[in-house]
Amino acid sequence: MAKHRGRGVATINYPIGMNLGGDPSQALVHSNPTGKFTVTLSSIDLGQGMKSVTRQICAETLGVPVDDVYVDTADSDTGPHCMGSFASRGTHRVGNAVMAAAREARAVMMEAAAEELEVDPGDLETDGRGNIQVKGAPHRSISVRDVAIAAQFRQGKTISGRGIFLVPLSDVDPETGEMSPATCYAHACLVAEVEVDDETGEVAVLKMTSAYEIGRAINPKLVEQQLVGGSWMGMSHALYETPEPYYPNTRDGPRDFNEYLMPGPGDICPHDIIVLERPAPDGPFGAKGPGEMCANPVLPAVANAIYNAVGVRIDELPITPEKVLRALKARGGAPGSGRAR
Amino acid sequence: MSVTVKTFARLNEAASALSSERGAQFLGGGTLVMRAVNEADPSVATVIRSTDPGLQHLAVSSGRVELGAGVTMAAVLAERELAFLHPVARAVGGPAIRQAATVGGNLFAPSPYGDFAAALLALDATVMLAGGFGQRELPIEELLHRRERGNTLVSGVAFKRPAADSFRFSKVTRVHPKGISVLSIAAQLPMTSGRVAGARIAYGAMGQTPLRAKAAERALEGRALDADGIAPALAVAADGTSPVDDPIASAWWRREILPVHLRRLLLGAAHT
Amino acid sequence: MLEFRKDIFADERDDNLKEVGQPTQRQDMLGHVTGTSPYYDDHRFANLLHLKILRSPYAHARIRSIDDAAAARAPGVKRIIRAADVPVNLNTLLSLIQFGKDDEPSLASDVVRYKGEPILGVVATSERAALEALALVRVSYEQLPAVFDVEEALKPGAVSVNAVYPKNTFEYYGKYDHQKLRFGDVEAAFKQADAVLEDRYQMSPIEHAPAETNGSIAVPDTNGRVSVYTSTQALFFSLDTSAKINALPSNQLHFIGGTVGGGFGGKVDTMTEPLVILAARLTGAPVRYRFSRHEEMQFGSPRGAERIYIKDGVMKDGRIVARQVRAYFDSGAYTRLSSYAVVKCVAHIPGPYTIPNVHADVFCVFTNRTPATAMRGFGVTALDFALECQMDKDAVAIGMDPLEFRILNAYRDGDMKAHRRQAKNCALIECAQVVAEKASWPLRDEFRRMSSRQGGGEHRTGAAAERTRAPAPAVPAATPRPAPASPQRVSYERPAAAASPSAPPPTQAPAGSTHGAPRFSSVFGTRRR
Amino acid sequence: MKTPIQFQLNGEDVATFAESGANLLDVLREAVGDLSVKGGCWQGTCGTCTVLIDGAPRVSCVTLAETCAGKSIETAAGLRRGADLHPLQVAFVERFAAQCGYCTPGMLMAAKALLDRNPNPTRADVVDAIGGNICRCTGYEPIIQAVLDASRSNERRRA
Repeated sequence: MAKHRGRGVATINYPIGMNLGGDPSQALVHSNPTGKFTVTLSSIDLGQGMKSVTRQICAETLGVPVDDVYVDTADSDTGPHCMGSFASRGTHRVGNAVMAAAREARAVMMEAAAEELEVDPGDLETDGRGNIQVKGAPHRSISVRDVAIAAQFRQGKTISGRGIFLVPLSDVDPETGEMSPATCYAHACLVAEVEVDDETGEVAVLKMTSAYEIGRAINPKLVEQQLVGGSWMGMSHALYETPEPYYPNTRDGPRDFNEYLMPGPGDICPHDIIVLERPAPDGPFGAKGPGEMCANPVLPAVANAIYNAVGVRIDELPITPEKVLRALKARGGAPGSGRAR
Repeated sequence: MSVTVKTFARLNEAASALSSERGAQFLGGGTLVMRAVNEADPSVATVIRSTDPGLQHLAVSSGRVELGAGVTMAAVLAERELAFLHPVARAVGGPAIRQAATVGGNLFAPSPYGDFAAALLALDATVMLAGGFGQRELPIEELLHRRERGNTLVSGVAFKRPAADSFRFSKVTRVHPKGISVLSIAAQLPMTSGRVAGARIAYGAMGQTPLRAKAAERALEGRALDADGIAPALAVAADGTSPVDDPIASAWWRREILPVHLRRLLLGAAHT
Repeated sequence: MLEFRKDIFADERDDNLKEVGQPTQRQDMLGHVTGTSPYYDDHRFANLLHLKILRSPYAHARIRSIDDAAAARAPGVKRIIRAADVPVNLNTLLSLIQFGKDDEPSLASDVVRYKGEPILGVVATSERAALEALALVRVSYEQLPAVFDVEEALKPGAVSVNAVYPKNTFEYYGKYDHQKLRFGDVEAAFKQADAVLEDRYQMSPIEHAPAETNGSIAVPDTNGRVSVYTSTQALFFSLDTSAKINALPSNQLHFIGGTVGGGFGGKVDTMTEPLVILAARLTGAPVRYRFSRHEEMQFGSPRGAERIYIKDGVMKDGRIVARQVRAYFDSGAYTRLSSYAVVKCVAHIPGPYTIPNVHADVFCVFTNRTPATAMRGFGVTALDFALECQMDKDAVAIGMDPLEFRILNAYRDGDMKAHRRQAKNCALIECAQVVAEKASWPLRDEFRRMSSRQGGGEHRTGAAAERTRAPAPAVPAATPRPAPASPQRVSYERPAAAASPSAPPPTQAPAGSTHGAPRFSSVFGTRRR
Repeated sequence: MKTPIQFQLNGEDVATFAESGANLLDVLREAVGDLSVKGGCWQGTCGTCTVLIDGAPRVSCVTLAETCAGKSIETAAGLRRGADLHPLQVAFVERFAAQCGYCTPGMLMAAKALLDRNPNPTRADVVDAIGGNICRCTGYEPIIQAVLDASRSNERRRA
């Protein structure tokens, strides 16, 4: 038996938000009478962290601690319209809408504070710890709590804001395909190292090294969740998954998790990830969206690594051991060893 | 209507109920029958179960092993004397499934399930049947041959304890640690003066039921377990098998890799 | 496991932030680890009824007759739901943004077009009672020939899958059977290329397999409204689709969701809400419609299969001078979102590279299989697989390191893309450089020095400058540089001779193009150029 | 036909009625109201509904409810001691070992079954212990790390 190692690489980019735009999201932000804020959305958190990312964006924009913000998602009676959680649009589209709403709320908050401190709103700043102070004179400050009480009970102001973010819809030229698909793109490069068993066609992914450029990591732990989980899904797409194992023939479709193949906890590999941040001009604090693109570079990187290991090209997904073995037999076995790289 | 569940203190009562009731199924660990019940499978109108302590019977002597049909994979793993079967029991599902999956149930698990049954086939197990008219025994081959006919209630299995290090098992899966079989191979390889004497080799997922590799057994007789010695056996490894395409693997791939994994098993490079 | 390279692009960032950039704990984590996060099925209602669906056993058949009398009399059955009960029994998801024609019934009445297509529903006091009643329904089918291969489906005389699109292709701009991309002149460039490589790529369908299957619960509310607890990924998408199919004003529906057990694109299609709302209104009781795992795997829409042909023209010096793509999206029996994926795919061609001549034709094709939908990386995942495998083959063909080959062709700020917009905010090269460093993948100095910024650094300056005279599809010239010593390394000189005299593409869309996109904008008003 | 059934749930006596042939998952959720147990397949193939019965991990969707009469059942709802999180819950939080959170209760119970039996597991032990539990979000690594962390915190407490 011979096992061959090889490395493969892929570089990709990914458009943020619905192609062509035209996918709005709205947000509402308001303070309760004691200076704690609620963000109201109809957006969905399906694990990607919508609630957490918008919470941090709102806190940063308002200038208050993240603990003073709570995000309420997905009630159509209270949350304003959002196109939905797909197309890596959550952080960029919803984040921008929340930012706009938070800016509007912050303006009212600063006015109310200015009235209490008898200064011009322009002379005030937030300290991020729940206080508003005069620039250069931090001893002249008032807590957000007292501002909210004053606004509600004395000034009759509502510390609240509305926000919408819309990338206007692009036209498409039917003859040339001229269009504006997206306003920003995330980027990635991934190197996969595999081991191929030339007697069975079985492929093991031994290591992944990647870099993802995502504009701005609003929360590095949530970014890590997406990139680690997403690269696992990429490995799964590359080597295991399909509900139609004999496509285009529809027979023998899996009906359960024993028959639908995905890598188990015993099939995963170490993965070194580097994150780059080149802020998107129209992203919230420059953020793009890591959610969808992270699986994409794994598929071709694994395919190219298999070629590097045993010299066969598998151009059909998933790259099952059967396909590898058939290709190896067709070319009369694997070369001596994987090309050094 | 909801299914009827009938519980019997004694297995032979359960056996007669099983043979008399229409659409009755015996509940082992539940991994097969409860799934069918959840899916409202019309072939399961009545679920028969028994609290007979004999189902949990587990006896290991120097010469003989007896396992009640209700003994779970977890129970096998908990028995140090059955270390040679641990790789087999561990190959059945995750820990939670092993707590449920039984020796008896595995005998009826449709391909590609039934890795433990393949091991029992290699061990030349005798199957005890419970019936209204008391116990009957039959060779495991016979049970596997007629199991589709249903209404058979197994009370337990017994087999000669294999000589030390003479039993080997290998399961090929796509998913680790828990995956169902591409194929599995169980082999009992008694050696006399460095030569194989009376090998029994069984495959899982290479046919409708676990089956013997009779050609390979014959080819191994009197041979040493080295590259040259096993070559004739590998050449006929797939004889008599009838693997099918399923969501896990194609018949072609199963046939292609069977000799490879048989070689690795015979040369001692088994992986489970 | 995760490291940041804050030094790169630092000059473009203000890192003086308090909350953004912090590894703050997820707001929902406590709920997750205590098992108290409220998924749609964690809401409890007295006397909950259960909806189960009869599905077609055939990929293509005419329904002769349906006899559900026995099912209606079965124990626990409260209501049979037939196609005739569905107020608006034809819809397409993107009708919300006026893209495409209504082509999919909620319940099939005359013809079934894929194995598993819903035909009839049973509402009963338990899931089991509903399933047992379904087993009593007798349907008489006349089996019809079916087509499963995208290219077979496009041949003359092929079986017609979907009556709304009889030619088996989605209709773009009211007249085209596919989406085009035309930039420069690929044929001229192929003639001059040192190497031309063509290959075929195929991705099978992929199931989202979320831990929680699709489902929803509809509860008749006071004052005639219906509250819907749902696993949807797009609350208003599902609300408006359900309102349309049930012919209800949207404010009669109250959708509650937002905590979902995984989606990955598989919970956008609104597969359960319209019928569960109908069931609740017809019975006046709360009703749950929860996909079984088997339904989720085989009959809930997957990421559709794609077949992609790529033809590349490459110069010995490493430049890709032409890329032609022909791709077929297997939409299954109905459109759902594949029509949109096709446009997104075209927008992604030729990948993150600057290629002066690009030509693409991408088809959304109907076949007799489960309708496809969006999934993580939608419209791009399979294309990236094909493009990046092709890039590897190109590099091998001209004896160049595959990573250096990518860096050389990578798009830089200011480059003109095939869809006629200037590239900006690029970072592909930097990603490649840091990975090469981390994985000890040897890169020569000039490639380590290259940059995504305007000009792209080093010898790309001339190239990028040339390119920015938009639109300039002709192969750009580069500042000549001496060939490196290494024999198997190729020269990066760009002889002017390599410039292809291809016709510049129009900078504007034909005046008054009044199809397709305008239909979008009639809803959304403003348009971008 | 409903049959009465009694068992202990997270230390409390529970008496309820189970539909004949009902699985434990449906009884816990629909009859008893313990919603911390999630259902993923009702086929015994995803491990999402894992609970402990007399200390052993079981897939509740293929466990006949009436076989649990008189037994002691543990679910994720019982992990917490008052306001204090179980060391496994703490470790899952610290490792960000949940995204959609749907498989998390089952993962926690599969992991608890391991640590109760083997306080100092190897990585391979952890991989085997969660081998029957499908997670579609995390790629498993954070979960494996969390379980290993929890075992170390066990050690700390014993020390």
